[in-house]
Amino acid sequence: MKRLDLIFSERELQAILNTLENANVPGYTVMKHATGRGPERVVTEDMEFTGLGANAHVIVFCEQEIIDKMRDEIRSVLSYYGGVAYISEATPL
Amino acid sequence: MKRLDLIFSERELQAILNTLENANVPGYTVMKHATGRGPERVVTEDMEFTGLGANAHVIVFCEQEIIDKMRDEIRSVLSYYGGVAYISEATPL
Amino acid sequence: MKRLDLIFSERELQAILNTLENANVPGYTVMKHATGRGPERVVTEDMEFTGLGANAHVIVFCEQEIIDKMRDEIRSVLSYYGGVAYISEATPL
Amino acid sequence: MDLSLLLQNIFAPTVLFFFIGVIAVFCKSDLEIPAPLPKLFSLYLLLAIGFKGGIGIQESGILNNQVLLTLSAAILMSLLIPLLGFIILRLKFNVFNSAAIAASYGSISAVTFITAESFLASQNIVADGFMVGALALMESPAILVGLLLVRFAAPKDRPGSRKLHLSSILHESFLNGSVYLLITSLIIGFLTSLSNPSAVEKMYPFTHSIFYGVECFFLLDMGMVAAQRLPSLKKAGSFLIGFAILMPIFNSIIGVLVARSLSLETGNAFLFVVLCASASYLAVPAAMRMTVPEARSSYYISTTLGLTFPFNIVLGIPLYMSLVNKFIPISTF
Amino acid sequence: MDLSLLLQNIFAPTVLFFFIGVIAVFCKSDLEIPAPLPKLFSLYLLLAIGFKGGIGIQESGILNNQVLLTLSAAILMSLLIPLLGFIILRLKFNVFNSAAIAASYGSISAVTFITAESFLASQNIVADGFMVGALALMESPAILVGLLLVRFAAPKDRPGSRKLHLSSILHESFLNGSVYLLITSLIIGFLTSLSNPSAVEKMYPFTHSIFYGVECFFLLDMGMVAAQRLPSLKKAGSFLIGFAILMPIFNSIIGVLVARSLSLETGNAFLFVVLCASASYLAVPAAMRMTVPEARSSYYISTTLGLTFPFNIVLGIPLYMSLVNKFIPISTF
Amino acid sequence: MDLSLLLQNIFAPTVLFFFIGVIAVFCKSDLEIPAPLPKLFSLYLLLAIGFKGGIGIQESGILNNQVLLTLSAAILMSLLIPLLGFIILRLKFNVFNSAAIAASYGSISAVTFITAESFLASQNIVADGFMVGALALMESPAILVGLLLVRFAAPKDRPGSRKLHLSSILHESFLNGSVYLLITSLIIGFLTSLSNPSAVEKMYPFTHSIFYGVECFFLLDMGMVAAQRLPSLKKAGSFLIGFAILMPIFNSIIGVLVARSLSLETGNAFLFVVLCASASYLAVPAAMRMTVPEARSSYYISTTLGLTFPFNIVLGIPLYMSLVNKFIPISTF
Ligand SMILES: Nc1ncnc2c1ncn2[C@@H]1O[C@H](COP(=O)(O)O)[C@@H](O)[C@H]1O
Ligand SMILES: Nc1ncnc2c1ncn2[C@@H]1O[C@H](COP(=O)(O)O)[C@@H](O)[C@H]1O
Ligand SMILES: Nc1ncnc2c1ncn2[C@@H]1O[C@H](COP(=O)(O)O)[C@@H](O)[C@H]1O
Ligand code: NA
Ligand code: NA
Ligand code: NA
Repeated sequence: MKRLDLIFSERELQAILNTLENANVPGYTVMKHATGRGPERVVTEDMEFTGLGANAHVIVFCEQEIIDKMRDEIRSVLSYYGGVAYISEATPL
Repeated sequence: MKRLDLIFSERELQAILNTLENANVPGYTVMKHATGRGPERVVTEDMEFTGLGANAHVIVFCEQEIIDKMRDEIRSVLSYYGGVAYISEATPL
Repeated sequence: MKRLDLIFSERELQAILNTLENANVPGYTVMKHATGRGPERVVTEDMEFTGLGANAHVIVFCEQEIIDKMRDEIRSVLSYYGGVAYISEATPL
Repeated sequence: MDLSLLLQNIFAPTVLFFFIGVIAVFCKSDLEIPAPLPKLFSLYLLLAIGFKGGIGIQESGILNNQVLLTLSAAILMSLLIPLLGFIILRLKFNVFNSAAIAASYGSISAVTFITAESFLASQNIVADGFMVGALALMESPAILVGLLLVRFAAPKDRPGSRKLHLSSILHESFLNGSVYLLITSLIIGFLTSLSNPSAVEKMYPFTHSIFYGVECFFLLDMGMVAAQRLPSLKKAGSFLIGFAILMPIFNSIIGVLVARSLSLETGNAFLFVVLCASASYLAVPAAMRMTVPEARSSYYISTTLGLTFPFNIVLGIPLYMSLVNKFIPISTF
Repeated sequence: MDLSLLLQNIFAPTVLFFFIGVIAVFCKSDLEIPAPLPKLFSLYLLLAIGFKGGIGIQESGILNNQVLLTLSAAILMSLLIPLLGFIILRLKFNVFNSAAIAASYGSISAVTFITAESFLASQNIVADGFMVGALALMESPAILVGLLLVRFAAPKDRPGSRKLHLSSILHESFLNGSVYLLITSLIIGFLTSLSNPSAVEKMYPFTHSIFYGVECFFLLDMGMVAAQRLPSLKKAGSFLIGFAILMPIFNSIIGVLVARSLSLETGNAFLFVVLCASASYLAVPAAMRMTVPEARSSYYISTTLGLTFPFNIVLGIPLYMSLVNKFIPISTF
Repeated sequence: MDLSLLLQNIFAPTVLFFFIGVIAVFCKSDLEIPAPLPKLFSLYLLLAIGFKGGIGIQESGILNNQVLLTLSAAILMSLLIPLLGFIILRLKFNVFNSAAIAASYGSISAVTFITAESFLASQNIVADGFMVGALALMESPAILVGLLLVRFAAPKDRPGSRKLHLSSILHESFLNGSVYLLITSLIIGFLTSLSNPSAVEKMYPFTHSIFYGVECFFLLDMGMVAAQRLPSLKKAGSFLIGFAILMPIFNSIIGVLVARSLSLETGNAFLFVVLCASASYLAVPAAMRMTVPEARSSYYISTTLGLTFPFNIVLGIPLYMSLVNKFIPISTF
């Protein structure tokens, strides 16, 4: 089993969730209000009330095949406003 | 060292924390207000003010033996309202 | 690629971020309002309005070398109020 | 239904703010009221309704016959409606879902009630303070019935861990956060009004003056929530969609008949009908999710929040007023 | 600038609270208003400004010549200013950054407007309710211009996925959360004032009475935000820092001339000038971040929030008042 | 203690809301006020107390002898009490814990103060506006003393990284978020009242009218927090539990004697005593956690929040009133 961590602008949450649904992930978890810095941009707390939105952190536990299916689409979404995606190993309890 | 990720209904937080305490985990971290979707249920933001509660994400860094001790109890709690539990490798800094 | 998870008192967030910046991490993500328990202390929700502050959870995806550079400084910051730091493997999507 | 009533209702700020919430979602505006701000409004409204209600009850002098009869009828309705609903829902759903949905319709929605109160005020019709008592008393019994239905009608093979003990049934019915806050605030309002009128005055700006504005703000949020709930309603199927509209109307008719037989005055009768017709999206869903995890929360929350609530706010209130006008003889003072 | 005006402005609670926010950051106090509380204030202010504005427009009777002229001039300014700004900014920045920053200065800041209104009230100068209409009308056109500039001036090799369709340009211009809430609240205020004056009264304590206090609270937060933004301004360079101060002054001068040529009265003229001089940190940045990801958000948000906003609040308002006093003949009633 | 005073205190809405918060936790109701909403109330209360206090000070004309004496006595008490507390606590605890707990009892609790003010108002006893000045002045010195105690009494082997520089001691004492907000709001209130009375009026609905209601809401939350803190108190042991009750009583007795020797009038004397008896759960704990990580935060926060605060709110206030009635001669005007 794999664990996929996606961190990106909250604005793209719907697009990412659609991608996940289309790939038939068994589930996902969303944590909003994350801030951070990437190679180019800084995302700070005041961006939330100014309407620019903070980041969302999405965790997906799923099989490698599902990740392979989504790879291109996720990458293309993340290429728009930025964001990162990392895979690690995970074993169900 | 292992990392245990537990994601489940906030309503069960106390039960899960009790389980962790009983197994003598060295510590844990709780993040509330997570939303998500599992195989059956969707958990959305409006469930918080309607009193249904969102999800909690609990992270525990501990030894494999402790996880083994807790496995059955955690599974039984998670079987009630649902939720997921995954283990991965982690090395202290 | 590595994933570094740092969990510590919100009060030290600036010090930790400075350390990360000095080590030239490619980016980081911050999630505030985490609570938890460590070997000695409990951090609960009411500590936020009493001004004691909750925990912050910082995730950094970066190379091992960068982690090696930061190790001592992070450890020294975490030794003040406590906190944990763990490394795991991660592959970019 | 009387068209002028409909228009008067629709042009109230409360309903207009509800609309702009709905429209914001339909137009994909990025307007957002992030959690936990809606919780703030919802807690405030419960506290203020309760406090105001407690004062109202104290002022109307509790123990006369009419009051006791009305309150008893209210409790009775909240026991009866879930039973009727359960029978209807069992045609299509399993015991768990049927009980959870039926309980929601037996209980009440405080925001529907206060929107109805504002409507009443705009019509210059008075109602008695003790009607908030009816509101408070109708929240819990439906939960009780729902959980008892699960307890006795659930399949024998329900795992032991999910056995509903009477104690946990009572706990969920009366100690649910929103039930608890409403009832205790009501008691505090009552006690304060009794023993400390100057404190009532000091609370006034908070509990009374800014109430209507906060209500509007909250309805803006409710509009967004309701609209976001709609897609998941489609999945629920046409039976449930029909139920979400017809059940309130059905309940309102029973309500009118009961109100008539109790010879309630126009204002009280109208609020009584609204209580019967409204469905819970706070206390009951929360209790059901705790104790009946087998029920799909999207069923009971999407119907009440996505359909019944908007229906009542927009069309139901003027409709029930028309019903009351038709069936309740105008009271002569 | 008139020193007494400056002092009177600085000793208003709004500005004082802004200062203590700034000082808190400079002194490294751990004072914090955690998310999403600032959002609550910001939503409240938009809703209340809109609602009050709608009442104001209704009360001033919409369709007279002066009103139409003023509103048209407002729209024109919000189309013109971004074009001028764009030309200036292109000296130093690429198309994306120039368009995004220019659009911010074409649009308006509602909080600057209400601080100006309070200042006006403290001077016992009246202004007309329809000026909130000007505020609402000036938010979107600048976004439109900014996005059209990107569409037509952007390098040919912009990837197709970032092509700006007219529909999404319009969507961002008019359905942006803060634009939407302001305009719809204005419409609700208008309709309510027209059809339901008693509801206006019921809203009054929420939308009017506590408004000034909430404004102060919000300015405390804005002070902290502005001060936190300052360091990133240094990175933006001296050209942008100069622009953030000189552009509002430049715009205010055009504004005064337009106001004079329209023979606006003192109060309206002053608010008109403030609108021209103020820059958006809500609607425009949000829209730009959605549609022009190539622009550096730290450029357009740090200038407006970290420099132009404080400048306007503290020095701009008395400066623009002096300008108006000098160039606008005192109206004789 | 006078039983009628106790009853009058307990039947105030503030105290009743505190109780229902406590009961909610004991009954395991799922009532919850999620973070960061309590922070909103706490920021609001500090801002409003400060602002009102500033007006009060301005109105009572600052520089007369009685005022200066009272304020000096207040500062003295907040220097003296932590020293006494430290000596007692050292019987059982190490330097770090003793200093942190002692500092908390030397400082004050603003919410205890305003509950006492409401109680006073319900007794129709007046107090002077400058007493809020005493409140503000008593917050910081105790922090100072606590940190100096750590600096000089801490074991020699404390790691260098934890050396307390005077600058950081002062920083924590005066720039702590809640100290800072209270003091700066007080200054703003003072300046506004002096230079801009119409602005005071515009603030009034926010800072004065809705204050009591927000206070009740906050006390509901405090009730829950206090009750949640109780279990961890058990771990702290009976010495600390005794200290949390007896220290305030002890301090109140010193307070009464000082008030008597200063010939304070009833109202002022009572508030002075309450300040002496109350313990900080905002400023001091936050400062101690920053600078003395060796101290167990659960010790100093659980005692003040879980025991001393409820004790003062419920029993302390009427008790201190009885003391004042007994020892302070009734003032003849
Ligand atoms: N190396 C990284 N480690 C952790 N989070 C990151 C990293 N790079 C970017 N992020 C997160 O992804 C968001 C978007 O990054 P960017 O693509 O640079 O705009 C940032 O705001 C961070 O929250
Ligand atoms: N495959 C998954 N990956 C990440 N989170 C999940 C997954 N499945 C379930 N969850 C989380 O666990 C919660 C409970 O899931 P469920 O057991 O389906 O009700 C969901 O709301 C998600 O937040
Ligand atoms: N073993 C652990 N697993 C997960 N989180 C931990 C662990 N130990 C400590 N923490 C987190 O780190 C914070 C600080 O811990 P401490 O150093 O004990 O004060 C705690 O409040 C937890 O949020
Ligand atoms: Na009902
Ligand atoms: Na402008
Ligand atoms: Na004290």
